[in-house]
Amino acid sequence: MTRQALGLLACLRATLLRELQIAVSSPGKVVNPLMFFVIASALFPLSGRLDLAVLGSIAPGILWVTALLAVMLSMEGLFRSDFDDGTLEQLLLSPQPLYFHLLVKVLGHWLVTGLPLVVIAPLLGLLLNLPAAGYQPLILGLLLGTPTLSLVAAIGTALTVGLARSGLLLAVLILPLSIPVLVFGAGVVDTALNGLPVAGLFSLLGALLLLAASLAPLAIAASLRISVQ
Amino acid sequence: MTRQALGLLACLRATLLRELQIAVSSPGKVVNPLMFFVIASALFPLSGRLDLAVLGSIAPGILWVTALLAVMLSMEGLFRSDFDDGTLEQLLLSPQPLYFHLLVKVLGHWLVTGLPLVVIAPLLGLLLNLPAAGYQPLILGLLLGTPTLSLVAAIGTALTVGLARSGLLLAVLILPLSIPVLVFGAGVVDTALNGLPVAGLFSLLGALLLLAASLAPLAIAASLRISVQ
Amino acid sequence: MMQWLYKLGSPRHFYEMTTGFLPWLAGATFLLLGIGLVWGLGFAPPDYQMGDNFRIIYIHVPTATGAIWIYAMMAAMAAMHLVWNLKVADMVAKSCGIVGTSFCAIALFTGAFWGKPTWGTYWIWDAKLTSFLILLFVYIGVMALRSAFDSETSASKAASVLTLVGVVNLPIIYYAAVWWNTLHQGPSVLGDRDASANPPEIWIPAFFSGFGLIGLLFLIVILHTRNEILYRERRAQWVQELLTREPIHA
Amino acid sequence: MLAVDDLHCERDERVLFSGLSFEVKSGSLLQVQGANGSGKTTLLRILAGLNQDFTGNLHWQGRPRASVLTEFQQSLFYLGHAPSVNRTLTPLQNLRWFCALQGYADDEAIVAALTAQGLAGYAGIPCCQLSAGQQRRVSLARLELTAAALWILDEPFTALDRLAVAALEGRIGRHAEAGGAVVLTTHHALKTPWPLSILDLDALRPEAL
Amino acid sequence: MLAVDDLHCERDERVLFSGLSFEVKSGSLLQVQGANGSGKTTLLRILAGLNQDFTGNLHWQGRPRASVLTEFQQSLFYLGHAPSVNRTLTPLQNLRWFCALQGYADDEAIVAALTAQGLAGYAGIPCCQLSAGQQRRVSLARLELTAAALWILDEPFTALDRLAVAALEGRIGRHAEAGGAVVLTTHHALKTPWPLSILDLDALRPEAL
Ligand code: HEM
Ligand SMILES: Nc1ncnc2c1ncn2[C@@H]1O[C@H](COP(=O)(O)OP(=O)(O)OP(=O)(O)O)[C@@H](O)[C@H]1O
Ligand SMILES: Nc1ncnc2c1ncn2[C@@H]1O[C@H](COP(=O)(O)OP(=O)(O)OP(=O)(O)O)[C@@H](O)[C@H]1O
Ligand SMILES: [Mg+2]
Ligand SMILES: [Mg+2]
Repeated sequence: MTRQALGLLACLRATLLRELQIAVSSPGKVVNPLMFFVIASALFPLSGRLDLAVLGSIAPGILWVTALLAVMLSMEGLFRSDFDDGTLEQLLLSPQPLYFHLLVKVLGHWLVTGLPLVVIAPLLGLLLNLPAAGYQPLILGLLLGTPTLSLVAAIGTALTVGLARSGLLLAVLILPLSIPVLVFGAGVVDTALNGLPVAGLFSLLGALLLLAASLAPLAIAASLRISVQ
Repeated sequence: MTRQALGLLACLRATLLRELQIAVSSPGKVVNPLMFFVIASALFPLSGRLDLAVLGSIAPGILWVTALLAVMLSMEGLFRSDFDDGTLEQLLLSPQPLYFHLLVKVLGHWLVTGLPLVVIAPLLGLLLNLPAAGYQPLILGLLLGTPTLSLVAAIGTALTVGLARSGLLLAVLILPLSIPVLVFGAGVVDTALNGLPVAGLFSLLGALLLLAASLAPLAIAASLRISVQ
Repeated sequence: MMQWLYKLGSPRHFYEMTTGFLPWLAGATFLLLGIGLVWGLGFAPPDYQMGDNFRIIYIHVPTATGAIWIYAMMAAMAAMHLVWNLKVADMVAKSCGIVGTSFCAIALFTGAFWGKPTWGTYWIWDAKLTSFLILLFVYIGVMALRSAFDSETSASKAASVLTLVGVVNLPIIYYAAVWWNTLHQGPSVLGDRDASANPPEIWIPAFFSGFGLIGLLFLIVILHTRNEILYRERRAQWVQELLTREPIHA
Repeated sequence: MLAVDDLHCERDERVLFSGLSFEVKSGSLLQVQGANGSGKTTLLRILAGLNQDFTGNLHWQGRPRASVLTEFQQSLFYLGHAPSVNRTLTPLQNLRWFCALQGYADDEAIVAALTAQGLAGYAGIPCCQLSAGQQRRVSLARLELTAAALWILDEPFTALDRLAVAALEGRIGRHAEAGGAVVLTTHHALKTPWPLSILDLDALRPEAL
Repeated sequence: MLAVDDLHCERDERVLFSGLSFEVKSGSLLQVQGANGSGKTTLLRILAGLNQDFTGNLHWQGRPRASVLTEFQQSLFYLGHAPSVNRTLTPLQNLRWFCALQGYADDEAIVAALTAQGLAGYAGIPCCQLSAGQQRRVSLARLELTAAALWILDEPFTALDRLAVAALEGRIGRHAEAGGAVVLTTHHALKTPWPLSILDLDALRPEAL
């Protein structure tokens, strides 16, 4: 292959590919959030003798809160190595449209950390005795919600990437911002369990995702510029 | 003051003092775990429409799980700066008994991160509608349990201090090992709420603390030696 | 004793020693497994209570028991690695980790699929199942830690420490059983209490498959350890000679 | 190419430089000098556009840089203290992404550039298994892959052995000769075939006046 | 004092040194030399007891080191690549803890040592507000506060200016003169008034033979 001019889409694909390649070469990045999700949600039934019906009714909350924590903790590493090794500076200095590259970068990260959570969630639902009516809204809700969480968390990561030991600080910054997603996401499952219509809540989740996808990259870019300074 | 030989206790006091001075000069170390504790336990009532009685009955579990997570995340920084700036090597090379210095170091860290959690827990209990009978066992349980959690988490921190991006890995290592403390700690409150005697559970928590305090420093020392290698 | 340990601890000696009896072990294992599984899955009569579902026992029980014992073995190896710095012990421990995790997962899944028809639910938070789940988490923690290090030496030492710390946890988890009342089968089907309910046609194949799986366990551990030895000692003279002598089918 | 006018920068209430004006012309080679902490890195990052924390004017090809930012970035190659090499990826993967950021794909050129840096067999090995010097070479291979006219290099000779240093000195000289421009810092005495101008930050410092 | 016998160390399957035997005698000054990555730091850490990953024997005052570990540690001062200075604490607080690890408290001596390092007014300022060189000086002030006979110093001259380098060279010479022993690495040519022996790791390497 000789020199071949690439369009914007091809450039973005290169960024996505890079993110996936990095994930493949350090499997902990994929496995650890998943394990955290499983272990943390198993902590709740362990911490009290709940009867199964109660457990089932709080299952949506448990799953959503632990998914939120897993996404947040996994995001800690999104820009860290790029920051440490100087790649971030290259990205900021490149003539490419930063907005799209950041969006794609978060997408890539979500594919390897957020999507596996969505896939494994039904299994945890079984463990937590989630009633049958809850699975579909749980999966769809997580599918719409976790990318939003990733985007929001990415802002926090971008702000704290220059600081050592940022784990807890990130949580304190990000958790309050993530509450709407949590409320609607867990609310969808709750509502479905009560046999009420959920379409409205889904469209709210979708709207949040669109909002985050359109605005978060701007905030991320600004935060990165500050952190790299 | 001229040169003055110090006994072991005075040397240990110096280590404790150092830990406290560091905490005083970086207030985030004290405030962040506390904020995480508050925010994370507030996530649960937000994530579903639970009636108050149910909320009260799961409150012990929520408080204990979030306290566990807060302790774990706060421990991430215990040896990090010492590792980075070489102080850890000095500690390992000093002729002082490492066992006691490590114990005191964890104690100092617990005083600034774990103890505040215990102090604020009743307030969160109020928010989560914890019934009146639960407060005393909650506080006493956390008082006995959080130091154990700190000690266990310190082993994980010591093992991962040489690794970048250790937050989630730490969780995966530490959470399974912390489950007994969680089971007994939340069990104490549960049992008290059901009006049963709790003395046995308290002595189990105490036994775990003694076990951890006597064995964990050995594991921490071994882990640090490996990480510094 | 120490002499013997060091001899056994030499990777080369381990490799050569196992080369001899590997075929025997493999043969016995597959014979036992074959008899046990064919008999158990194909010919044993259905259980009077559980029907055909009970056939899962031929996999569930040996893998579950194996996963527990293999942790003990891994811990023993970890201790030997830390105390005497035996490299082979660590390689065996690593293999044990992989096999143990798989056994643990298999036992969990077979148990869960067994639970649905017998208890009406895949999962229940009772002491035995929970402690078994925690065992899986501990296994995974050890493997995650091992894979997080770049340097082989640090990885093996760190994993050994964590393995030993995990041991302290096991009896505690076990005693936690006191706090729940368990739904899970005690030592019943194979125990003599209701042997009357279970004719020899059921438990004899169980013995076959049980020992077969134990054999399989050792077989995998040894094979994996041999692989590990070849990889870690790939620069050593004897491995070079071995590789040039034997044709490799890569 | 790049004109700097009345640049003033302070950090933590210490003035690093003030009233600094100079121009980086096509075909010029500028070495920024100064003691540790005198502000060399800060100046280079201001020039590259990474640091916004200054007052003064920057013009690119006669127009304010802010108004032609994309054009400026297309003509800029910046190499910082860190190698900009991901440790888990291979040199080939790293450089492929770099090329994509430049808007093209050309594996042959990448392999050629790696070979020129003495990394012929290393294209497929994860960078964490390379020594520090080899990682720097992966980073320097990008000099062959960029069409940028202005190079800003912060201590590019770090971790290189003697042969590699000479090769890089030659490369920098050729770039200036071909009409490019190079701004760099280094603590060692540069030997290039091309005339070198020097900007000494210590001499410019207010206290020193 | 410290006798090294048949030391062998490999890292990542690369032999760094093998069959290395020497003795650090009282009153001797030993400089370990070698290219980047040749294993200087590794050797020093083995000598100090931080790195256990070797084969060979170490004797302290004629007895196996493992059997007299506490005694050995009482006589050892180790200075690594990092300054061992906590950034949020003040120099005084840092050094107080160091003294406590040695088993004594003596604020006057600490202030005197800081003054000798040219840090007279800085005892109460958090170390993160000190420059890199000043942080190294805080670290070096410990040389005045330890009674250790054996000093192991890994690149102690890093980030020091010319005056401080000369002062440290003098201090090292005086320590050896007073019957102590110093093992150190540095990339610059040492000028001490005391005879210096040199251990060149590059020359010892198997490939080089
Ligand atoms: C996910 C669910 C399950 C898990 C995690 C699980 C786990 C285990 C474990 C760890 C053992 C070994 C016990 C020991 O050696 O002390 C075991 C044995 C056994 N399990 Fe399960 N099990 C599950 C479901 C079931 C179900 C549904 C049944 C059938 C009703 C069952 C029947 C047995 C029997 C009969 C034994 C042998 C008991 C003995 O001889 O000790 N298990 N299981
Ligand atoms: N992140 C930062 N925040 C605040 N001040 C900083 C930061 N980085 C550097 N400084 C200060 O700015 C000054 C200039 O630093 P700079 O890195 O530009 O120096 P330099 O000339 O590149 O030094 P060196 O030769 O060590 O690379 C220093 O005195 C330092 O104290
Ligand atoms: N943490 C580590 N794990 C594995 N190998 C390492 C590690 N640190 C260093 N090495 C390897 O050990 C070798 C010796 O490293 P060492 O730090 O002792 O070199 P050095 O002589 O001190 O170099 P320098 O002059 O750069 O300080 C290097 O080739 C390096 O690849
Ligand atoms: Mg600089
Ligand atoms: Mg070194």
